[in-house]
Amino acid sequence: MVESSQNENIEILTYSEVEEVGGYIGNFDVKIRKKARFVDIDKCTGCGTCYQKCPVKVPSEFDMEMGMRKAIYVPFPQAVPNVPVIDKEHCRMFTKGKCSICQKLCQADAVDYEQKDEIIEDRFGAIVVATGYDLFDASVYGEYGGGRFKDVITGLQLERLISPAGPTGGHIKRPSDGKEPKNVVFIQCVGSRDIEKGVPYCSNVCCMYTAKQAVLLKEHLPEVQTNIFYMDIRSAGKNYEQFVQRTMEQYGALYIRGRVSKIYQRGDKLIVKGADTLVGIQVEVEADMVVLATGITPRHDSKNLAGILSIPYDQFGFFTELHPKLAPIETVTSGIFLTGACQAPKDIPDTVASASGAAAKVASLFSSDEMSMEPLVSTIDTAVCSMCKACVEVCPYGAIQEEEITLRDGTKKKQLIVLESVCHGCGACVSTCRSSCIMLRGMTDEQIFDELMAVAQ
Amino acid sequence: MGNKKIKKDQLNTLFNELSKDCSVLVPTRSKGYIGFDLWDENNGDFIGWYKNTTIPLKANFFPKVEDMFRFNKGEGGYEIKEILPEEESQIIFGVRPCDARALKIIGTLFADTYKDPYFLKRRENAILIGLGCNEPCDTCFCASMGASPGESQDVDLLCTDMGDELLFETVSKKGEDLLSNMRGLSDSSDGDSSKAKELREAANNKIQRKIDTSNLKEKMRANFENREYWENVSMKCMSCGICTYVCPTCHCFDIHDENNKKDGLRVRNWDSCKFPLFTRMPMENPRHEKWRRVRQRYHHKFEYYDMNFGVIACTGCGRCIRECPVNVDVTQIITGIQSL
Amino acid sequence: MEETKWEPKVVGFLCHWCSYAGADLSGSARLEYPHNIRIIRIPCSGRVDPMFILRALQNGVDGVIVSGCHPGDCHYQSGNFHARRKFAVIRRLLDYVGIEPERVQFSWVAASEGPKMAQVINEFVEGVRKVGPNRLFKDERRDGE
Amino acid sequence: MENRLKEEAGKLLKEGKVDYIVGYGKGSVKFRTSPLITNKEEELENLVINPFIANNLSRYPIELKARVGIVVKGCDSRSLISLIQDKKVNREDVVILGVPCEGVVDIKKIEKHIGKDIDQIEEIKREGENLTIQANGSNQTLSFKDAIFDKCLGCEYPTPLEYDVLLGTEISPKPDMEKSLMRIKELENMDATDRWSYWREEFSKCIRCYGCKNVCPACFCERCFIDVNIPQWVNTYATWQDNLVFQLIRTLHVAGRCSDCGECERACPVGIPLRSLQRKMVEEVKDLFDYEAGVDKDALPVFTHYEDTDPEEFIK
Repeated sequence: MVESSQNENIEILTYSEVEEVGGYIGNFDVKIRKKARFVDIDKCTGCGTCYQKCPVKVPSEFDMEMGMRKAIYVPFPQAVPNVPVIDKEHCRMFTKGKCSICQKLCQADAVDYEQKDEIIEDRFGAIVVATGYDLFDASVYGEYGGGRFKDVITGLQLERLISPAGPTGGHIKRPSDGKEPKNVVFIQCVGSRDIEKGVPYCSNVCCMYTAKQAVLLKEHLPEVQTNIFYMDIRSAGKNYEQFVQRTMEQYGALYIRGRVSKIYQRGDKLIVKGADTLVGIQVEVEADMVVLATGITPRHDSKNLAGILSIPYDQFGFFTELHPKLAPIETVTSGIFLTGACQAPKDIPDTVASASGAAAKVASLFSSDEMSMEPLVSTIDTAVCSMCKACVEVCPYGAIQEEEITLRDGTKKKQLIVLESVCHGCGACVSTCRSSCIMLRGMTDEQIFDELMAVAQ
Repeated sequence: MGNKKIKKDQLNTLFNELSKDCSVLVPTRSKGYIGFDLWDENNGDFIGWYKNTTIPLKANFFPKVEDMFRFNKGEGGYEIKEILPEEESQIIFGVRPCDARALKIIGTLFADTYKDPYFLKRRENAILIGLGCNEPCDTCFCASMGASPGESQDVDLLCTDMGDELLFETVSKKGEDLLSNMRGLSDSSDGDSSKAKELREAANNKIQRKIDTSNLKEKMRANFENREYWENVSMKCMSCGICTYVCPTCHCFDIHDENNKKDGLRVRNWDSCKFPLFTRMPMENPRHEKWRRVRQRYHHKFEYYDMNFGVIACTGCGRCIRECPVNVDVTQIITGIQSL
Repeated sequence: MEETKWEPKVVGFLCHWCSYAGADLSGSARLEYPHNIRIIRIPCSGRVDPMFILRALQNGVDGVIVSGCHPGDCHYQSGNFHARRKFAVIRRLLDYVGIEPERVQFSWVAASEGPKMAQVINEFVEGVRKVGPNRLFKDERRDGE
Repeated sequence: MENRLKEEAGKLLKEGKVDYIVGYGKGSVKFRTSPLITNKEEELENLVINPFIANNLSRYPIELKARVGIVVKGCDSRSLISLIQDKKVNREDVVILGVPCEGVVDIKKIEKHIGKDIDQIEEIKREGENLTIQANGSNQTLSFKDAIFDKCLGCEYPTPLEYDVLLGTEISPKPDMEKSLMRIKELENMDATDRWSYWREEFSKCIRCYGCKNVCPACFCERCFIDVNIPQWVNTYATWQDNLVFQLIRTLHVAGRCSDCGECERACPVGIPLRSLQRKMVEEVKDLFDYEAGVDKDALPVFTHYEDTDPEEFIK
């Protein structure tokens, strides 16, 4: 991130949202809302005085609400840019109208409570979508406590507990009483591969992060016993299977094949009841802490973004690639590329690979002022078009657009044109056009008609 | 030139007799619209209801689709095989005076410098037996167009409905020959002729709709550029071809090749100046706007045809008024011009 | 005229991405389907204009089959969905004017379904054979002597 | 109703809210009305509303390209809504003067019922549920229901669905589907071969005047497919096959937009029962996609949209 931010060809717009995308490959007109952060990025030196002195404490989103942050804060220590933002909902200046401690203390005079959202409109050649994922909400599982037990945490929460920059400074303490856990149960496939309560797909990354966390736990707390309830271990990556084997053999993780049916509290222990289907018995584990390997879901607003970008998404809300095998990075809208978990659950190597792929695609697109494309595109005979715009509605690519032209006599006329760089040549518009004024070059009505006459003879 | 008459109940026998030598066409409504069709005993009741056909008589001489010739690309170039109408004489009974007159009007065109073999052949082989109108329709205005509902010089024989009997009067030599060959007819008296004359006059007086054609040519020419007027009267026109296709004098056609790689057929179809494509050319369409197309139809009938052939190409049959889905009325348009 | 045994003549409009590839696959798998079909390749079943079907029937073809990708598999995302709506009404309309339903068929065949393609064509041609030559629509006048 | 119309139309012109008024005027033929399109206040005196207002006027706003005050019946309002859906008419550019309509008199039906032709009929008067017809000096009564168009018998929307001014009181629909669809049902029950010969017979009559397409409010194309000659989809050589193909394609083109206004059948000079084709498609579209044309101006047009769950049992 830091490296990217220092590249002169990269401008990072954080705390910003894409609102509208028009145009087409090479010429996307994008409207971006840069939200007001109430701190002037250019003036702020990142000294940190403001958030040290801010009197309002709020549970930290980054720490999965296990730690606290201030109302003026930097989301996480390595954030780029290292400029705080004011949380309007909690800041006293906004809730009560007085305080302004941060403003008074800021030596750079960077705090500005009057700052407004800024709209950036610019033209871009290509768009890479890397909007990531949301975590599956495990509270639907009543058998795991549905959020009632403090010591039933998610994998990401454990990640924060392990982190030296986390709420516990890297000391693994269970949330309820701060004790070091002795016996930890991991439950895999929470949400994933569950048609009833979760999603039918495999979240791809949970098997491996669970194994990794079992290893880290053991390294931090040599006394700990890890028990992992799993459905199947999916370790189909380079060296992944060896890693899982090491977790079992060197780090003593106990893998139990079976589902957990119930977790309940007994004293300060959590009793995890489940099945060991390989042995065929019911097991009961007395745990200090339970870690749920929650699955990956699409971003909650991915469908909205898909609408803005006119790219398709699947039944869950993951964006769909142009072709699952041959064009896994491209989308149906030329010039828009996918990378990372917005497309499907992906781990880091896959994400980096697809990101590199997208970057290469963009670079090759930008390497020339011209681009070659399929000759099979539609054209509209505007002289006979009656502007019913049925073609606009059936075009899956939004390739048909309205434009205004000035006629010889000075009058203005609206007409439809096909953006050749966007058209894929499917011909849906041609058969929809009732007055036959659209022609699909290379597959014209005349050509098909002649073929037909030839075969009908 | 003796006239004859026949009892109406004898008509069937007469038609049966005539059908032996040639085809006899009479009005029928068995198809769902009124048109001429081959006589058979089942459609002999037309005298009771017949006013006029929906599709005019011209269709029998200038059909909506005419095969002109076939062509074939052989070794030594194109081979052409002409297709001419069959040499078969036919008697058309029940021709209204307006339609007979219309046939004569377009006949001058088809027999002008270019003698159209298709039309002329058919015309030559046809004998028209007119049937005068005693009860003209609400939409008729033939009296204003130099004709009369009951009278005609453009048929071969003219019938008048006298109640129980039909009076046959000879008009042409062809008709005279036919009449002399018809059996089952009795001679008519002078009384019959004068009664027929009275009936005709009465019919003539029943015509309500009138237009004034005096100085019309000049008046129309003067208002050729009167865009406001033409835009106004054409506003409701839907640009369909109904008025031209049911008109007994509209005669525009389109020649088209139906080819099939090596061989093909040249055909002639009806066409209509009301269609936007009628005058479309590669670069532009001189009658792109509707009012120009509407204007064309009336100018052609009331001005150009009169200039070229000395007669207005409208006989006042009123079909266009009756069949127009939006009730564009030629009499209103002409009256409007006259009052400008 | 020489008396020859009548063989149905059918036209297939197959989409490039699925059905055409399916027909190709059935060939490379050495599966047999009747030679009665003449295939016209189109980019997508959504490209098929009802005019193609009527014009084929009018010009003496005994049957028309249109085949595209399964719903959801369209290379162009939605072509077959639009086509499906069109085909549903075309079928009902043709039936209403009295054209035997056996003469016009729609199917979904994927690129991997070589055997299905062969089977679909087989069954369709057999169906057309049963209803016999398409005499109804044939335009004798234009054919000449 | 007529006076109210004159008043409202006058107001619209005077206040400059519209450039034209499109309504019905007295026809020049007995028992017919004629479209009255005017921008002059004095001509509004000629506006009429009576049981003979057969024309569907909704096509005119497309051509006029101006702000229009338009008189519509229930069925016409659906055509207008369809045109709004098709973006041919801007809702803001029309002021809709709605006429609740109990049915339009089909003069041909009267001629048939009383066995006299139009020239003999002197007067037709509505009296309650009956019509009193004066012909050749004598009076005859006929039930109003027996005298209206078939499409009116099955009318489900007698009150316009979209209007700015309603010129009367709402009428509750009393559709008699059985009678309205009788001819279609008869055809459906025929043998396929008989159906074919039926249409063959009917389309042999066609003279290609294109009255059907030109009066149709759904046929607004600048150029009809019939005029396309590269390739020549439909031959100008009017064989019955080509006539049928023309009408079948037209039927498919207007399917989902046709609201059974019946203008095509009314215009046809040779009496081809075109409504039996169009209305059949209306029924099919309703059955297949649960869609009715011109009922909701914000609805998505049926043939440019789709559902994942559309019927496909016919696909093998």
